[in-house]
Order: sequence, then structure tokens, then C-alpha cells
Amino acid sequence: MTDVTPYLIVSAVLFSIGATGVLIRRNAIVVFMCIELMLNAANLSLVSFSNLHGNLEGQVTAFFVMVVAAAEVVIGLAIIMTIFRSRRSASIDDASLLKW
Amino acid sequence: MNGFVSPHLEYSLLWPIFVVFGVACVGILVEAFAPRERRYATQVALTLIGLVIALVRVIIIGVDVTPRTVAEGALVVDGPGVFLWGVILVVAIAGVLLFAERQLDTGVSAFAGQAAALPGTAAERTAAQQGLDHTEVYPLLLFAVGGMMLFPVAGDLLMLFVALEVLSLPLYLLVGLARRRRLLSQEAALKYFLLGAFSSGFFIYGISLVYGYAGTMDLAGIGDVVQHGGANHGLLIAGMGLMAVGLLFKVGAVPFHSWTPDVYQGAPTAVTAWMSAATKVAAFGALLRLFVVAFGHDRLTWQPVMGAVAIATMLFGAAIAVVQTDVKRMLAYSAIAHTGFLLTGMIGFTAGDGDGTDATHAILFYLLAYSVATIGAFALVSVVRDSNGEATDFGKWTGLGKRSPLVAGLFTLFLFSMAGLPLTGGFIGKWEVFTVALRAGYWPVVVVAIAASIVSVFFYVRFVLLLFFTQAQKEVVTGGEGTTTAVVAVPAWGSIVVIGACALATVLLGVVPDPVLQLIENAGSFIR
Amino acid sequence: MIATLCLVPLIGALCSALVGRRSDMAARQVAIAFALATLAVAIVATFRFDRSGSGFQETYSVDWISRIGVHLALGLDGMALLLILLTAALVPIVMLTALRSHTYGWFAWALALTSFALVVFSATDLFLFYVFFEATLIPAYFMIGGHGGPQRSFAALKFLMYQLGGGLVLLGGVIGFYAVQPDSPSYLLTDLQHADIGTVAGRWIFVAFFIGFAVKAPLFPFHTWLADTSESATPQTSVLLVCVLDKIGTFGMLRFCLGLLPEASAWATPVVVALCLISIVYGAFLAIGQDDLLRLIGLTSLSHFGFIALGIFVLTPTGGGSAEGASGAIIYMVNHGVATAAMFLVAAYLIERKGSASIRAIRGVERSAPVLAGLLLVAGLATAGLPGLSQFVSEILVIIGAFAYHWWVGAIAVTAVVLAAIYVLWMYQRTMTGPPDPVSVGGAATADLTRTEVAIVAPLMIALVLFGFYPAPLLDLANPVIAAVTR
Amino acid sequence: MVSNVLPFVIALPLLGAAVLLIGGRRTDSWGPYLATLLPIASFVCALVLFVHTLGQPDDARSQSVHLWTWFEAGKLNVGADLLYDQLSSLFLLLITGVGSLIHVYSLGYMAHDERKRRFFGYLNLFVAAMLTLVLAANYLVLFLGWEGVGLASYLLIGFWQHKPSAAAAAKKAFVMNRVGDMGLSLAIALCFTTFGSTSFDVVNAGAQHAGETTMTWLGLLLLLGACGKSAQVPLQAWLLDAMEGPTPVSALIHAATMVTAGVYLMVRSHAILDAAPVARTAVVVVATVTLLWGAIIGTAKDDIKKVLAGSTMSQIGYMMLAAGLGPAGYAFAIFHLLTHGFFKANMFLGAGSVMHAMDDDVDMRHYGALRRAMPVTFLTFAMGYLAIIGFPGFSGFWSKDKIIDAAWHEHWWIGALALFGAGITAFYMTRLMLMTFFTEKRWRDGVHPHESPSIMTGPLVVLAALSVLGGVMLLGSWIQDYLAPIVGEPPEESSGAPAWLISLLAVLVVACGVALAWFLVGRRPVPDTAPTDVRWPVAVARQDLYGDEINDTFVILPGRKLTGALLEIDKYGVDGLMTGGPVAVGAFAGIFRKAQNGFVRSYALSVLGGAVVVVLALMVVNWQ
Repeated sequence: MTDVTPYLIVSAVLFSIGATGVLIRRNAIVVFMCIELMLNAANLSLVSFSNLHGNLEGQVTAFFVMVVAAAEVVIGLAIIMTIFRSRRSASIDDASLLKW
Repeated sequence: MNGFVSPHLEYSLLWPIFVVFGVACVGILVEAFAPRERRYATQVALTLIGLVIALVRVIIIGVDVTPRTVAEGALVVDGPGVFLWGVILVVAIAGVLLFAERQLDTGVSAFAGQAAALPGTAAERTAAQQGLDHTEVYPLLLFAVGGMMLFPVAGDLLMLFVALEVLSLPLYLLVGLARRRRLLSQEAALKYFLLGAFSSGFFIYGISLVYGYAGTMDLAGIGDVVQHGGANHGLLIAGMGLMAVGLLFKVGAVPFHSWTPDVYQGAPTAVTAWMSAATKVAAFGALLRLFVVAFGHDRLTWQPVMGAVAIATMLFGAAIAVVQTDVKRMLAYSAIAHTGFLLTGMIGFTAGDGDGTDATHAILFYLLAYSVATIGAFALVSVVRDSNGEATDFGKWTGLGKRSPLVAGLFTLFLFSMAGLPLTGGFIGKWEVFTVALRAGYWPVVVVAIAASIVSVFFYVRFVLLLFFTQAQKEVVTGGEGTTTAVVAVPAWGSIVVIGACALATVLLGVVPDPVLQLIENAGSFIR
Repeated sequence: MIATLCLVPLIGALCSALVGRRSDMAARQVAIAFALATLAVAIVATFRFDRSGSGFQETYSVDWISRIGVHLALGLDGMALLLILLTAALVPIVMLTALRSHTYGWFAWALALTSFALVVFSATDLFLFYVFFEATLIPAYFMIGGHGGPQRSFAALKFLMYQLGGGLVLLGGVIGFYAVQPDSPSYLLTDLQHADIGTVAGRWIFVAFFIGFAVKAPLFPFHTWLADTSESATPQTSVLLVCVLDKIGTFGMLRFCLGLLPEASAWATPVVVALCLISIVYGAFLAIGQDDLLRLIGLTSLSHFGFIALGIFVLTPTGGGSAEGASGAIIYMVNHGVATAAMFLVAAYLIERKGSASIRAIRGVERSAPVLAGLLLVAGLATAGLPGLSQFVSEILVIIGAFAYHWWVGAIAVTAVVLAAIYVLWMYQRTMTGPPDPVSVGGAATADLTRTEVAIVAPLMIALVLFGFYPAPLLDLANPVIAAVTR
Repeated sequence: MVSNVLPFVIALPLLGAAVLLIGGRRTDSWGPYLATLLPIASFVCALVLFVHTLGQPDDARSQSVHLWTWFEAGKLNVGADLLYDQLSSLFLLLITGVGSLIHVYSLGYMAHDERKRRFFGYLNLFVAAMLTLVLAANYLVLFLGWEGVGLASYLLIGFWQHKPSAAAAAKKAFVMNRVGDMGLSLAIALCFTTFGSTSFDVVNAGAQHAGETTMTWLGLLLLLGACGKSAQVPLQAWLLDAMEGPTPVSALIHAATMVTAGVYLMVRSHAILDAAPVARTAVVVVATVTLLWGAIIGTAKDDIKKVLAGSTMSQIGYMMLAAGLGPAGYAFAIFHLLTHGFFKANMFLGAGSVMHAMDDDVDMRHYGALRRAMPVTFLTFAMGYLAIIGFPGFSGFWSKDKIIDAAWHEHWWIGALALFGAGITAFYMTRLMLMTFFTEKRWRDGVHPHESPSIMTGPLVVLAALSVLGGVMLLGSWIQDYLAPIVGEPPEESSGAPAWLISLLAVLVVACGVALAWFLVGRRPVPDTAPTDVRWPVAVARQDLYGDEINDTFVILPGRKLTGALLEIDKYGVDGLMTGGPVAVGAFAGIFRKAQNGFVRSYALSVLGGAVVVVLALMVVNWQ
């Protein structure tokens, strides 16, 4: 039984950095990367808890998260690419026609 | 170590899901190998057949369902789950029929000829001239349907997360595939994707915390731990909250609603019609199961918060809808308001015998009634057109009742159902959710819900007024440039069937709701 | 029997809508035929009704939504029968006056409205009542929006918003009734009467019910739709709204508030009485200040609905338990319906001739159209509660009941006697008397009513006089209802 | 006998009204004659009944007739019941008798009016309603008749509707009457709550046993009703305007019958007044004020009908005064009512005859020296004149004298004021006589006075005879004895001045009044237009003692302002509150839709913020 608190703190910090990044960065790719960071923060805490509880469910989940992240990349990049091609800009602030 | 034990899968119960995913995979193959001109017919037929087979199987399962855990605990087949399957599949069939619509826009579908082609370039024109179609939308739809079917029957947190992603990813793509107004559509896709991914980040982080609290991914197992008290309650609270964020985002609850109007407006109308119903059905199924089965014993913690979210959602959705001038956007905000009403049902958890059965039933009925109304309404939006395609501006709808009483009348019917007027399904739905909330003692929420209903009635009724009693600014010049009002295009039989069936269902659910109520009652409750 | 009664106009609405695609005029005639048939059925029902019997008669009940204890349950008691007769009698008359000026769509909607209203009056299941209570709004909405003045679409919106708003508040009460029955809930009135509703819950339900009905009736401060609607809708539509539909409000107060929630009704009586008194006086003052004939007639009803509600609520133990006032209130509903309908329809004739409902634009009509003026005066005086005309009996009964509650309640209510005289006679003075107005539609003097036109409104006038001197047929039906509620 | 005939007394004129008003133009030719015959038939019935009951013992003279149950609700049971007793029998004769004469007169007076038929219809309606009023056996049926006469009065005052003044006067009369009706309505309610019934039997029987406060209130409410109908201060202002109606109407309704209904009501409710001294005092005060008020108005008017109207008001004040004096005065109230009915009808019809001759000019300044041109009118009018001023031997002398006498016994200053009123009466009536029939001609050009046709003078002669001979009813205290079973025995005269002294005083005062009039009017030329440089008492009297101004200032103007204010409140306040909902929602939405600014990053912020809030909220909830 190890103390998982430091891992969790790191995980929380990572998550916060990711979330903050989403809020402050304009480039769609960077925003997307920040989201990946959040997923990975979750992975870290999953693995830590898995260790804490002594079962493998958390670790298995972490793998699934990675797979899902990969799938998300595929979809996300496709969408970002289309937008970039139409607008010649990867700034997410430019895409603001739909409002109110 | 006993070596590898192959997992036991209850194929007889699961094969509706397998059929859907299987057909989706076949659809990919069709895209790869079938000649371009045959793909449309093949895909539509294949998808429909697959969905119908799945539906038939679901019905057979549903006739005599014994609630049980299947697939080694990853999935749960019980009454509400099967009922939701049925609803999702019916909605999906309607979606396919709407996707297949090619008559409205001179023989092409509402989807972009070639999504990769830039708007306004030669490539796009070529694609249009060749009558190209993204027939991938059908497999995409099927994958999403598969995810939706998994979502409410997920038995553990992992499956919940996977199902969420499986249903979301195809949707992100579908949203961006509109043939007209490409920029808006792409923007909607980008927003939906980024925010969806963002919220699933919260969701998975919440999963990790809940897992950390309970030490298990199994929903029923979590329920046990919650009942008997876990080690670190703070983890549960935080995890519960973050998971709620992910799900509330999917259903479009305030303050996680921001994507809804933009996406509903930007997406191809057929997609909007289908996803507005299907996503909500699936996500509410999951929300219900998670909060009933896993967190049900801690309901005193989450119910007040859920009530507050419900209040905010209802008021916000209804109020902002009042100032909209675009039909799709108005319906989007109305969808937010309906999320609020559904959440009102969520907190009616203690009503009845305290295991959430009544609340579940109320929400199931509401989902069904809302689905048929919203699909019908969006389907009608797609047939009201001017020279630039769909006419969604209020001004173009002015006086439609004089030019096309049938379309205006049906639209009125759907609006009235959403407004919850008696003799429509929406009324019974509203009655159900309000009743359970009131029985659970959450009368302030019900009071607000009634106030929000009044507000929402206002914009529905005002729109009906616009349809029937406001004079059109200019007489219609059919087909010509610069027409100020829209005309009704005749859709293909698929859309007609969908609209007709939705109208019929709306009326039947309002006038003779007993069979459906009975069906839902027979579905029993979630197993815990 | 009742099912037939409710179905005949509905079938008529469908027939008329179908025929209307071929021939507009034929469809209107079909509608009138069905309205007359409805009246015939209603009369038959009246003869079959056993006046000495108590409780509901001609009951009809089948399960509708069994899961939530809802029945398609219909039945007649004296009050229901009175209002059904009023409805069935007014509709053909209104339709006859509307024959030339309204399209078939209006006729079809009017029949649909009739059908729904008949269900509302005869419903013995709260849920059924509510459903049709709301359903009546849809035909009303199309009738207001389809015909009438330039502001009609605004008026229709305002009307519907008020009514739906009130209806949704009422829905809260309806749901409350369900929520307080823990096992085997039912919406049948007979079951609800025995339901054990807690004091607090009962009061909340009462508040919801009362607000819903007060919007419908209307009572101060929920009345502001009334004037706009009566100004913008055609007088014929207004008749159906004010004389038939709005009765649902006061009908509901007696049947549901007092009938099902006696304790809460008694608790609320002081406040309700205050609202009634404000309505009576305030409505009369507003009517005095109107420059539009139809607005004026509409606003007089605010005052009258104040009287009706006052009569109903003095029946509660806190209100003094005056059966006189309550019986008076029931027949007030009928008499007000007849008198106000007469007023609206005669005004309709006048407006048709003058092309305007503005009181300023009408002068000296009596000179060239004495019959029209005379009928307007009779209807107006009936509205003002002149003894010998039907409304007096109901009004004095309510005043007696109010006086028995508190002398000052009666004293405030009785001021309406003066105020009503002012609004009726001042209106009459401005429009009918004086030198004839040289400017008129077509340049000629205002033509008097034709024989046909007189014949159409004659039944109303006869009823005004007949029930003024011999209200026993009405009271015989009303008194047992009050006895039943008190018990 | 009574039960068989009595309904016909009412039904006959009612039938006439129905035939004439519903029958329309078809009845134009013969309708007026039918309408004249029917009241005469009623009169015959009344006479037969009177003679019939006269031959019966006292207790048999009072009979009630139940026609049908009017309405029944809760504990209230109101029958359409008629009561024939000594009191109503006299009224019956007066109404049908004078009514018939006036119908006959109207045949001549209205001969050239194109809407004659309607006039007769209304007259018949009035007679029927008035008969209902006096034959009622309970307050509700009385109220029916009460309002019926109000309606007929409204229709007849406004008969010449094309004149805006007539239409306005009609409305004013009806509305002011309705103010009184509020009192009557509440009195009915109070009767019911106190006695459980509204019939006279029950009320009169129970009055002694009920509490005095209740009886006081009841008496005051009835007084309010009586004030409206009988034009007593403060509800007097309508009567002068009511002269806009055709003159026979003024004679029948606003002099002989309807306006005396208040007196009838007081006498009918004698048991209540007897049990409520405070209410009786109030009656006396109101009556005294009114008798002076009316008399003062009468002195300053140039319009012959308005002088008579003022005089009517004043005379009714005498009757009310008598009624307020209690058992001592009831019989005299009725007595004066009857004699007044004769002589005032006589004079009004005479005035009508004069107007007829003067081309409908009503200004006495344009009359003068008419006694030669219209001798019959002059002579009959003179009989009425002598009666009203109380010339010894004439009917008015007997009746007024008795009232002054009774008033003197009540309190000396009441008697003094009544006496003073008699003096003013003598003054203004003499002034009227002088300006109309004596002094020099002041006729307009083209006016050729002539005697009226015999169909008009005939009724004048009959009424003149009655004016002279009305006093016979007092012979052997017949009227007191006749009415005693109904209103109670008058008390024995106890103290105060002897009756002959009062009579002498009265005659002296009257003589002074006449002499004053002679000095002021008879000896000087009458200016053709009213002088404007008059002293304030005249100015005030000409303005009806500012009755209208008081009403305008204290009632109508505030009423208008209130109406205007309420309209504003309704539009901006109540409606604003209700329709403000959408506006508020719109404003709310207008602000919050800005949050939907299209930028995905701010959407993400709301998601993140929402997540934080949700988690915090969960913690807060969990904390508790």
C-alpha cells in the first residue's frame, strides 16, 4: 500500500494545466493537445488508484482512454484540417459565425 | 492462475448491438468496394435493414425481459435499457429516412458532396455536378447508434466512457457535413468536437475519482460502496460532479449547453433532427442509470444540485428561445429547456417506492414524446425552403399557414406538443415529470418548471401566430431570386413517412397514452 | 347521451371543415345545422334529467389512462346542465349572426370549441376536465386570430398566453392532486372528494386552481387580456369566449375549489372576496372609461365575474355559508351569458352598420333604428341588473349572500348597481341619442334591424324577460348543486 | 274577489305596454286609444275593489295574493305576492285615477308627435310598474316596481332623445335613483339577514323585537332609497332636469305618483321607523332641508315647469316630514300625498296647456295676462294654486296644516321651519300665477295663445275639482281611521299649541307670502330677460342652491379622475405587470444571449466554470 496522494496531486495539476490551456490558447491544435493532457491526467490518477486498490480495472481503463484519445485525434484533426483549409486559419476564435 | 478464460457473452441478448455494429462495418466495406453510383441505394437499404432487424430483435427481447448483467458485467440488459434500445432504433430509422432525402434539393442529399473540397472551389462544383454524396454518413450513423445503444446499458464506468466516445465521434463528423452553408457546418463541427472532447476529459477524470473512491468500475459495485460508506467521500463527490458534467454536457444542460444552439443550427437539418432526439435519449438513459444505480444511495447529495441545474436549464433555455429569430436555433434553445424538464424528472427519484422507478418511467415517456415532436419539427424545417436552401429565418415563415396549411398545421402540432398542450404527447410527458418531482417533495423546482413552461409556451405560440395570422410582407414569387418568403418543397416518401409517423405518434401519445405507459411500466426499473 | 352531446358538434366541425373546401357558404350552413342538432340533444338531455335526483346523472365512464387513474368520465348535475344548455343555445344564435361575416373556418372552430366546452362542463374527472379546459384554447385562438380587428394577432397572442399561463398554473394543482394520493391515485371527482389531502398541500393546490380559474373567469388582476380580446375579436367570437368559455373559470371554482378543497377555500375566502370586490368596482370603472363599444362590453364582464366568484365564495363557512349567494352565482353564470351575448350581438349589428366600434363615431342611432336601440337598451339594462330582467335575480342573491358575510362586502358590491347604470346608460346616451349622425356607411341613416335579425336575437331577449320573472327553472337546477357542495 | 281582480289591475296596463312596444308600427293608429282605455279599466277595477273592501270590517280589508314563487334559494323564498290593504288601496285609486286622466290629456297633448305610440307604451309601462310598487307584499317585488318606474321615468324623460339635454337628464335621473337603490338593495339584504324574509308581514311583525342598531341602519338605508326616488336632499338634483320630459310625464311621474314612492316606502316601513328613533330623526332632518331647498329653488326659476318641480320637491319634503314624525304623521303623509297628487297634477297639466298655447315656450317671462286667452286653464290652475298655498278650505290647506301641526308637536323649530316653507310656497306660487296669468302680455311675436282642446281641459277640470274637494277625506278623521290598522293609531295630542292657533299662524304666513309676491312681482313690470345684477340669495337660488355644482365637485369630478386614473393604472400598472413578464424575459434573454458569443473558448469556460460550481455545490450539499 503506497501513498497515492502525490500522484493524484500531479494528476490534478496536469488536469488543471490542460483545462487552462483549452481556455487560453487559440490554436485549434494546441487546444486539442491540452485536451489530450486532461485525458492523460485522468490516466495517471486511474493508474494510481488501480495501484491503491490493488485491482487492474483502472489500468485497463487507462489503455482504453489512450485508444479513445487516438480515435479522437483522427476525428479532431480531420475537422480541424477542413476548417483550416476553408479559412486558412487554425485559430478557433475565427470560427464564431454561429452565435446568440 | 487458471489461464485465460474466454469471456462469456450472451449473444442472444446482445445481438441487436452486434447487428448495428456489423452492418456499420459492412457499410464501410461498401464504401470501399461498391461503385459510387450504387452506394447510396445500397447504404440506405443496408442500414435500414440492419436497423429493422435490430429493432425486431429488441422487441423480441423486450417481450419477456429478465433483468440481468451480461458480458461479464460490462453491460446490463433490463427493462428500461431495452426500452431505450427500442427508442434509439426507432429514432435511428427515422434518422436514416431523413438522411436519405434527396428530393428537396434537386436530387442531392443534404450532405456535402465532398467534405474535403473547399467551399466555393472548383472541386466542390465538380462534386456537386457529379452528384457526389457522402454515403459514409450511414455507417457513421450506425456507429453512433451502436454507441447510443451501449450508453444506457453500460454496466461499468469503462463501458460508459467507451460508449460515450463511440456515440460522440461519428456525430462530430456528421455535424460538419452540410452541403449548404459549409462554413457554418464546419464551425459547428469544430465547436462540438472541441467541447465534446473537453467535457469527456472531465468525464474520464470523474471516472477515475469515482474509481478511486469505490475501488471498482462496476456500477452496482459502486452502488454498494456508496450505500455502506466508502473511505474518502470527497472523492465520490468530486467524481460524481465531474461525471455529471460529461453527461449533462451531452444532454445540453446549463451551463454545459453552449454547444447546443450552434451545433443544431450549423448541422445538416437531418442530422439535427436525429441527434436532437437520439443523443438526448441515450444520454438520459446513461444519466439515469449512473445516478440511480451507482449514486442512488447518495441521492440527497446530488438531487438538490440536479434540481438547481434543472432550474437554470429550464429558465435559460426558455428565456433565450424567446429572442431567437431562426427556427433551428429556437428549437435548439427549446431543446435546452426540455433538458431542464427532463432533469426535473431526475430529481423525482424518491417518488413512489423510492427506487427511482417512477422517475425512470416519467423520463422514458418524456423522451419518447419529445423525440417524435423534435424529429417531426426538424423534418418540417427541412422542407420549408427558398432559393438558398432551407429557409430558417422567421421572416420567411411568415404566413406559411395560408400557403401550406398542412405543413403549418403539422408544425403547430409539434410545437404544441413541445409546449405541453393537452392531447399531445408532450402534455403527458410534462405531467409525468412534474408529478414525480412533486411527489418527491421538490415543489420549488416544479414551480419554476411551470414558470418556464409559461415562458416556453410564449415563443411556441408566437411562432404559431407568425405562421397563421401575420401577413407575409410580399407575395411569393416561386423559384425566383430574392423571394422574401419560403415555399414548401415536396419531400421524398421517406421524409413524408417520418413526418406522418411523428405526427401520428404525437397525437396518439397524447390521446391514448395508456399502451405506451403500460409498456414502460412493464419495463420495470434498473437493476442495481 | 352526454357522449352524443359532446360528439355531435365535433362531427359537425369535421363535416363543416370538409364541406368548406367545396363551398364556403354550404359549410357554414352545415355548421349551423349541427349546432341546432346539438341544441336538440341538449334539450332532450334536459327532459331526461331528474330534477329531484342528487349527484351526477347520465354518467358515462370508461378508463382512459388507467395507469394514472384517468377516466373518460362524464356526468350531469344541475350546474353542468345549465351551462351546457347555455352553450348549446348560444352557439346557433351566434352562428346565425355570423353567417355572412365569417368564413367556414370560424364555424368549424366554433363547433370544435362547443364540443370541448361541453366536455369540460360535463367532465367528472379532473384530468379530463383539465385536458379539455386547455383544448378549448386552440379553437379560441384560431377564432380570435382569424377574424376581427387590426390588432387581432396581438390579441390572440395575449389571450393564449394568459390562458395557457393560467392553465399551466392550474396544471400544478392537477398534478398536486395526484401527488397527494400515495396509493391507487385517481382523478375521478368521487375519489378526489374522499382523498385525504393535507392542509398545506390542499392550500397550495387551491392557490394553483384559483389562479388558473381567475385567469379564465377573469378576476382582477388577471383580467387584462379581456379588453384587448373583446376589442379585437369579432363580437361573435367574444360571445363564445366571454359567455361560454369564461364560465369554465367560475364553474371550476365552485366544482373544484369548493367541491374538492373546502378547507382551503374557507381559508382563502377573505382574499378571494377582496379580489372579487376589486373586480366588481374596478371593472365597472374601467367600463365607464372605454371609448370602444366592444371593449366596454368586455370589461363589464369583469365586474360580473367578480359577482359570480363572490357568490361562490360566500358559500364557504368563513364566507358565511350563504346558499343564497351561491345559487345566485350559478344562475348568474347563465344570466350573464344571455345578457352579455345579447349585448354583444346587438352591438355586432350596430358595428356592421357603422363600420366602427368607436363610441365617438356613433351618434343618434335611435332616430333611424329604434328597434336596434331598444334591444341594445334592454340588453344593457339586463347587464346593469334591472329587476324584471334575468340578471337581477342573480345579482340580488349574490348581494344578499355578500351582505350576510360582512355588511361592508355587500355595501361595496352594491356600488356596482350605480356604476353599471352609468356605463350602460352613458354608452346608450352617447351612441343612440342625440341628433342623427349624418356620416354613416353608405351615407344613409343607420338602417334598423331586419325581421330576420330581430328573430335571431329574439330568443335571448325572451330569455332575459322570462328568467327575470320566472327564474325557477334555473334555480331548481342550481339549488341541489349547492346543497350537494355544502354537504 | 281581491285575489281575482288584483292581478288584472297590474296586468292590464302591462298588456298595453307590451302590445304597443312589441307590436311596433302596426299599432300606431289604435295603440294610444287602447293604452288609454286600459288604465281606465284598471281604475274601474281599483274602484270596485275599494268599494268592495270598504263594506268589510277592518281586518278583512287587508288581503294578500300569492301569484307564483318568484325565486327561491337557500333560506330565501320570494313570492310574486301582492298585498291589497288600506294603504295600497288609496294609492291604487290615485295612480289609476290620475294616470287615466293624464292618458286622456296626453291624447290631446301628444296628438302631433310622430312617436306617440311609444309614448303611450311607456306610460302604460309606468302605470303597471307603479302599481306593482304599491301592491307588492314584500320588499323585492316592491323593488321590482321601484326600478320599473325608474325605467319608465328614464324612457319618458328622455322621450325626445334627439335633444341631448333630454338624454342627459334621463340618464342623470336613472343614475341618481340608482344611488338610492343601493340603499334599498342593502336594506333588502339586511331584512333578509335579520328576519329571514323580505315580506312586509314578517318585517313589520319582527321590527319591535330586533335590535335598535339594526333597525336604525335599516331605516337609514330605506331613507337613502327614498331620497333617490323622491328627490330628497342630497339626491334631489335630477328632478329639475327631469322636466325635459313631455309635460304629462312631469305631471304623472314627477309630481303625482312616482316621486312620492319614497313616502310610500317610509310609511310602508313604519314599523322599522317606529323602532328606530335615530332613523326617524334623520328622515325629519332630510325632509325639512328638502322642503326649504325645493321652495327656495321655486322662488328663483323662470321656467314654469321648474318652478313646479321645485315645488314638488318641497311638497314631498312635507310628506317625508310627516312620515318622519312617526305614528302622528303617517296618515297625514298619505293624505298630503293624495291631495298633492291632485293639485300638482292639475297644475302641471295646466302648465302643459299653457306651453301648448305658447308654442312650447316655458319661460314665464314670455307669458303674462293669459287668463283671458285660456280661461279654463286659468280657472283650473287657480284651484290648484289655492290648494297648494293652503288657502283655507282647499285640500292643501287641510293636509299641509295637519303636517305643520304635527311637526310643531314634535319640536317647535321643525314646525317653524315647516311654516316658513309654507310662506315661501305662497310666495313662489303667487309669483307664478302673476307672471303667467296676470300682469301685461309679454308674448313673443307670432304666438297666439288659445284654449286647449277639450280632451285636455276635461282632465284639468276633474283634477281641479279634486284639488278643491280633496279635504273631505279628513272629515271625521276618516283617513286616520282608515289607515290606522296599517300604520297604527296616532297618539293622543298631549301638549303644545292648540291646532286652531297653528292654522291661524299658517294662514297669516301664507298671506305674507302672497303679499310679498304681489309687491315684488305683481306691481312691477316683469323684465323680458332675467336681470343679471341680482343679489347673492337670488343667484344661489337660481343655481338650485348649487346642487349640481356640489355633485360635480364631490362626485362627478372625482369619479372622472378616478376613472382616468384607473384606466392608466390598468394599462400601465396591472397590464404592465402582467405583460411586463415577456418584456422582462426579453430583457433577461437579451443580456444572457450575449454569453452565447460564438467563441468556443468562452463556451469551454462555461463548461469549466459549471464543473467547478457543480462540484462545489455537491460539497456544500454534502456538508449539510
